[in-house]
Amino acid sequence: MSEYDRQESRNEDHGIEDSHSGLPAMPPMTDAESHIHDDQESRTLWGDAWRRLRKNRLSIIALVWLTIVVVSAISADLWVPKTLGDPRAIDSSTVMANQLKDSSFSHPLGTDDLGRDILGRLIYGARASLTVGIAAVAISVIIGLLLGALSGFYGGAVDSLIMRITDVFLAFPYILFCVLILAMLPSSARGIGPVIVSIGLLGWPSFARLFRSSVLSVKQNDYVDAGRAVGASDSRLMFRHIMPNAIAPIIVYATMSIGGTILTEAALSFLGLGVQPPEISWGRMINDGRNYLIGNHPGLVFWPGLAIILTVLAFTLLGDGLRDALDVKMKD
Amino acid sequence: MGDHLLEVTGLKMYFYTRDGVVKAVDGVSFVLDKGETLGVVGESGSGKSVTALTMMRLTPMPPGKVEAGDAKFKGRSLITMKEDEIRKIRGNEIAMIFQDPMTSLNPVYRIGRQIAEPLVIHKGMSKKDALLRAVELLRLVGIPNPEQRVKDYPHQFSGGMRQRAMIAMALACDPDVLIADEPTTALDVTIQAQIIELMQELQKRTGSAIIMITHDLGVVADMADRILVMYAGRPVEYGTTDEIFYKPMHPYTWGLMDSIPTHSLVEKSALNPIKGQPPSLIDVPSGCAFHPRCPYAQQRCTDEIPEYRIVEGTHGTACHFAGDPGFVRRLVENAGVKA
Amino acid sequence: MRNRFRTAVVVMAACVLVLGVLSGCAPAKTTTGTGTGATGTPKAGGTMSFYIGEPAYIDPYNTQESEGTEVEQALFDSLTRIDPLDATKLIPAAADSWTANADATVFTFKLNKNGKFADGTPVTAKDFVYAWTRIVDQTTVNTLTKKADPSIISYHLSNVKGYDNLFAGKTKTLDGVKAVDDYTFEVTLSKPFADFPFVCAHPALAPVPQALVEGGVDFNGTKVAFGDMPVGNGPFMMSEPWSHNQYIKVKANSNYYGTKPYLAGVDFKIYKDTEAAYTDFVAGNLDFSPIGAGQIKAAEAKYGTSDNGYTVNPGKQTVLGAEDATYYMIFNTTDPVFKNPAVRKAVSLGINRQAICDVVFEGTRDPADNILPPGIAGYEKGAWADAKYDLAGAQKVLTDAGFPGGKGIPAIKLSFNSGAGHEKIMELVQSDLAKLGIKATFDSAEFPVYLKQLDAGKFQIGRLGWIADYPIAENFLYSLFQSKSGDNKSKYVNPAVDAALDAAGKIVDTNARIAAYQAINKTIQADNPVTPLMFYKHTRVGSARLHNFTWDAMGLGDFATVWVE
Amino acid sequence: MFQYIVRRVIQFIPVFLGVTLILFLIATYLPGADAVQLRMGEKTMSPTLKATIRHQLGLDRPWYIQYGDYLSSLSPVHATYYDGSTAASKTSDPSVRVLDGSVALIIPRISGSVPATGPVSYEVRSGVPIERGQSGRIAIGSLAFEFDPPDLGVSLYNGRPVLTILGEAYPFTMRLAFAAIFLEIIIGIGAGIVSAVKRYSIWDILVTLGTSVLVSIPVFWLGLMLQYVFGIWLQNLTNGAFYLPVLFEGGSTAPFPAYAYYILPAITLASVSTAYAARIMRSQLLEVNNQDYIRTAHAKGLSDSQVLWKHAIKNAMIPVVTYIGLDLGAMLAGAILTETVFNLPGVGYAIFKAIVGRDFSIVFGGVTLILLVVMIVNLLVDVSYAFLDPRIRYGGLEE
Repeated sequence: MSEYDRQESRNEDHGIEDSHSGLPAMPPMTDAESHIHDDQESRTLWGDAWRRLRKNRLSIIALVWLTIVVVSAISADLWVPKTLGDPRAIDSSTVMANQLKDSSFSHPLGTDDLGRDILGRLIYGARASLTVGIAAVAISVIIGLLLGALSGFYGGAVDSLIMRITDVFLAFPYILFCVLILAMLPSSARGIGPVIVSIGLLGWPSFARLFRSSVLSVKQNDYVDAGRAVGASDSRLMFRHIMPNAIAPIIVYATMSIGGTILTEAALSFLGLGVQPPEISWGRMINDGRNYLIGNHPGLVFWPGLAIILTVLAFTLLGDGLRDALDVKMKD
Repeated sequence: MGDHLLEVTGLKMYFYTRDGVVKAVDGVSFVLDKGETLGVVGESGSGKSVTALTMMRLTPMPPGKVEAGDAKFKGRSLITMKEDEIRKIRGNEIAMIFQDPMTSLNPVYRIGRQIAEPLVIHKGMSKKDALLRAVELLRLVGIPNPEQRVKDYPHQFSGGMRQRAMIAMALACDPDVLIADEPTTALDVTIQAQIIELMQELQKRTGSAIIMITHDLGVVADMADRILVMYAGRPVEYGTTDEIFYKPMHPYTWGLMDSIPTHSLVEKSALNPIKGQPPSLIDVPSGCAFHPRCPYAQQRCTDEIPEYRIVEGTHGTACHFAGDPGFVRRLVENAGVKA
Repeated sequence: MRNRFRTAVVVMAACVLVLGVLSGCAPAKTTTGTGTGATGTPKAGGTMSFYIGEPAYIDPYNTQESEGTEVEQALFDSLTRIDPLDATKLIPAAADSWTANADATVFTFKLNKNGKFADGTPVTAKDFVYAWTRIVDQTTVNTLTKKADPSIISYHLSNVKGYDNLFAGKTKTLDGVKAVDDYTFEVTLSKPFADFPFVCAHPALAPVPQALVEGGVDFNGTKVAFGDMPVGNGPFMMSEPWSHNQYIKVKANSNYYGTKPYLAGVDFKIYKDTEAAYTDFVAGNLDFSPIGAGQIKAAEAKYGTSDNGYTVNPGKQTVLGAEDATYYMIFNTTDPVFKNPAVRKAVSLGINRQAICDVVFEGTRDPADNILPPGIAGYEKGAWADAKYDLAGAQKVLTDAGFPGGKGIPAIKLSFNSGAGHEKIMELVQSDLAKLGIKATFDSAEFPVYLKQLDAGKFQIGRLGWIADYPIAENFLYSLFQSKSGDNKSKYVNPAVDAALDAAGKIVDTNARIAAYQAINKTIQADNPVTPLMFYKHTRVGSARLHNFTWDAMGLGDFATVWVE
Repeated sequence: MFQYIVRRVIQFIPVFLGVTLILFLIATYLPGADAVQLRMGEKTMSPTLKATIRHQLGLDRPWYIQYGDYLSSLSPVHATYYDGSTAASKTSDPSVRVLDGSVALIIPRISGSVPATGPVSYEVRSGVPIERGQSGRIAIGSLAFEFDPPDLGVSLYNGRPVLTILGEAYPFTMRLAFAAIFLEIIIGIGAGIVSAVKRYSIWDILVTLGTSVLVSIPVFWLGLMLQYVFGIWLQNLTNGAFYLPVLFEGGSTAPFPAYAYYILPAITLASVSTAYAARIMRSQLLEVNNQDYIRTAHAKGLSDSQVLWKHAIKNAMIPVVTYIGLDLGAMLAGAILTETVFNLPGVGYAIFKAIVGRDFSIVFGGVTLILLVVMIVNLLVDVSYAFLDPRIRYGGLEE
């Protein structure tokens, strides 16, 4: 994005031309004036983006939360079993004494029906959510980039075929598709892997469309023609010209998609098709806990739900922040 | 002075944004009488459109705020009157035509309905009568086969036809003042001439006063009785058309005239655009706002804001050197124009 | 025989006589209200509402699951009936009396001459012949779809002579059933089966009116398929066609030959799950409901507990009696690990059944100490010696077998059907196995797939629940352990057991027969082909409106004796 | 417009064939089993019986025959040939055969003519005669064309017709979907308008943040928590009736009118969509408010509310209507999670249970239904789009 474009949309954020006035467009700054904002940091796209992101309070809160979640999930083996107890272990001889405890010092969020610490289970459950979220989106991005590039680059029959396929994928209820794939799978294959693959396989159409339009818009630029004229190969065009322009919206959309994917994983686990016990997943915890609502133990459902909400919200807010910081224009 | 149709005195419109105060209009004054045409000229960002919108109270407030000054229409202040009062004036007594006819018409309503709308609102006409009147108005602005075309949607009209439709809409209620905000800028050159001609013709017929806002002095040369030149939200020169064209006093006015490609006054001289960019309205240069681009700028221009003063009759300007004969001569020589 | 208050001498005499002839057993304990804690004077009228899930069929020819059976048994009477409060006893129903020949291969039933279908036509032996033939005939048409839809419960009659021929389509008749005259129905079996009258108590083996099955049932001038509005000989009749997924309403059958029920009708309300039903119950919209998970103790405190575990009376409304069903783990005896009886024994000893009952079922299931549940004649406490928690013992068995601390036993798979609430049980079993040093991973699948895995022997440890078709030991031991039985998922082969099972079937004397089955049970338990985990128990609750409502061990409601206020 | 619709319908055909074909292949080749076994509960079904049932259901035929049969059964027109036997009206003596996979391309092999009225019996797969086509038969020589409702077969689990099962489930899904869409329209669009009109106000902040939170909530969790709050916390207030709240007409003493039981499920189902609708409405309205024609409208002397309702909303609504329309399509296709949480016996729940229980005929029927609903709704949305936006209606704007 050119300096000019960024100035334009930065003004957009300040919102005066949102109004319906015929207010004069902000004239671009002259070089002489821009020194006010210029400090010693590098003035790369990412440097700028980071500086802008830092100013976005909600994004920073989201980032902090995600850091806490990631760090505690990764380091869980080191401290959770010692402090909160092994979140998978059950001792049939003591389970009656330990089950369904309210929150206490040793169990901040209480224990579940099998006497395991809910907080500990939440921390371990984050692993499934984050793994599925990130890995499935990665698959979607890769497939989406490939097909979007094919579609945008070659156009014609390839394009209309790929776009027709994306239509099918977007038209059919997403969850049902996942359920179909997962439920038909042989039982031994159940688990986190198939969830990742099925969500990943179904999530690509949005990325394909996004990338296709990026390719198309960049293709129209003169410098691409110029590049062609001097004999640049398609792959060179792709990596030197198209990718750098398309990467920002992809990153933003991918960040936001992670949240959605976590929700899907939770739903599938809730339906019993996702991560299988004794592995832990937030959705599964909700499903296991729903029978205890009526016995007035809402914590078994409430806490995993809250964990999902906060994490998904964090990815959304981070995505919003990145969108603003990277100046990606997106419709809701 | 109280018997002018429209009288604007020291109008200031500031926008309070997160980045600072935008002084979009900073002390504009002019008068407009019945049947008269005022040309408001300036580059984009000079505050000419905002001046018009401020008078119509169409600027968003906040962030906009009228800091000072007044605009009196038939003796009543447009700035302080109540919202429903000014609503009765908008489109009825003062009508506006906008720059881009492609986007100024609502795409989801038929042309006829949009032209009829002010009649229904202001004149209390029934929808049916208003539509019949819309047909007449379309005929008046030279749309062929108006009975059919009222049923068209805007996208079925060409650009020129849409601007004609806009004019028809503006004229629907026989307004006393017609504000045309760059009505021809978005149109082809041939169409531009037709539209200007149409406006002149209609003015003769209806006797409306016109405020013609443009960045092109050429457009107002034949049409305007008086001209206001604006720069960075401030008036830099004001006078009759003859005064502006024949006795320009501000270097910016000169610059504008130099950038008219086919002006009759120019003898085979090279096109001479004003160097540099219009300033940011948040960060208006100190002293005379034009000084960074003014070839004649001196230290005084950086330090002191030049006051607007009347030089002769109604002809006034905001330049430290206005009235200085030597300065005027230098201007003339440099511009290669014989006065 | 629906009305236990009608303890007519004739009936009792017949009962005693028949049972005496048949098995020589002692006269039946009285089944009148005295054992049920009923109080107050019965009042006629009113309806009660009863939870069911959406049944698969309410047409007797194919009622298999509990939902449909519950409705069907209110509409139909079979030849005999199992005493709701003593599952070891039979009482007359459509048949007044019955006799067996010496080697228990021919049974003669004398039908009640007052028996009528709800439309007024008399019930004759021909209706039984038709009904039973319909069950076995593989071309039987489902009246709802008008398509061939064979009964899946024909196995009840698999001992009847001619079953195989009709089943295979070689004949059109079931040779072993005969209408000797209108009120004499004779059944010939292909092999001795002294317990056959218990089979005849199965609600599905009720008479059906051929004309209505084939021609449809008239309801307000329109023809309704028999499958949606069956007409039977029971105490109730359909008041309108089955409203699928919503409700089935029945009303008292004025043509009923037995004592008329007090109730004017029963609304079987169809729920998608038990939680919804219980909520509705709490809100006062349902009279008899399963208790929501995690609510059982609260329900007991709030509604009081039934004296006998089966009968609801005001203030004694929670029904927690034992069912004739056992939840058990299956060892694949052909598996390299589990073909070793010592490993099976160790696992059996290592499972903390009490913990499962307490944690998962709030103590409302009992740890199983026998594959036969307590309601079955022949049950002996602790007959399965290894079905008890003894961690030290289990570890010792492993050590003695050469697997100290589980060393040498590879990681094993714990198979079960997913989505049916077994996960938690399996997690507990898994943790118990871990204590033995055996690492177990889950291998769950949807039920149809899981069963296929069991049949194919592709499992190591699995689980199933066995619900008695009839409350007799044979139904457990033959089905689960006879080497050729389809339900013998552990692939247990013991020729001695096979031979003993055949021999026991011929013993007409009840006590001797029971003793024979007890001996067989002892033989089997020593091998631990399966290990019983729990006995199922009822977890239902009735409203305070209900008086003397019995929901028996087989899970059938006795709607004829209940009255509401 | 007509051409457009035809083109869309034709475009839909390969999609439909593709999805159903993949399903058939999955059902055939994936390891596992079908729901026939489930008829026996946890008991073993004898292999003979199972084979008989499978044969009668036609499950033992090659998959491509089954697939052809499935496609043909979707067709409302069935062609049959008549072999000339005079015993045509006897149910016990089939004289007319339904050809598997037949639609119209059948060459009569035996001459004779089909009675134009009255019952005719047919031989179907199992060799069991059944009656069909009591009305609407057109007989041309030995060929008979009949107009029957599509037949999606019977449930493998309990032998009930799939169409009946889905037909019973559909009203629940439909009521739920319309209730949810109603909420979505009222609350979503309303919040979007308020938020855009009162930009930067506390309302705007509430809506903006609220929608972000709302789209982050798992619907099933929301459903459960609503049940908890209304059913347990406020149990006395609601008489416990809002916990897992669906009661049907059969519920004799339901304390609330029937529609009340759709409130919580509808809120649950609508939550995410409402948030999106509000966001789209807001951003569209803000965008439209920037348009020149809005300024024109103000300059004409229209009041703010006239400008909003007459000029801004209609333009801003176009994308919102598209979104809500597509969303309605998705909701009408069944809401697995909401229906599961609230025990609403709708199609989503039915299909989910069928998938898990491997009742393939319900799965195929359900998927067919969903594909059709989604296609029809998409088509309607496209058509309505044209009515909202004259630029498209008059082809003035290239796509």
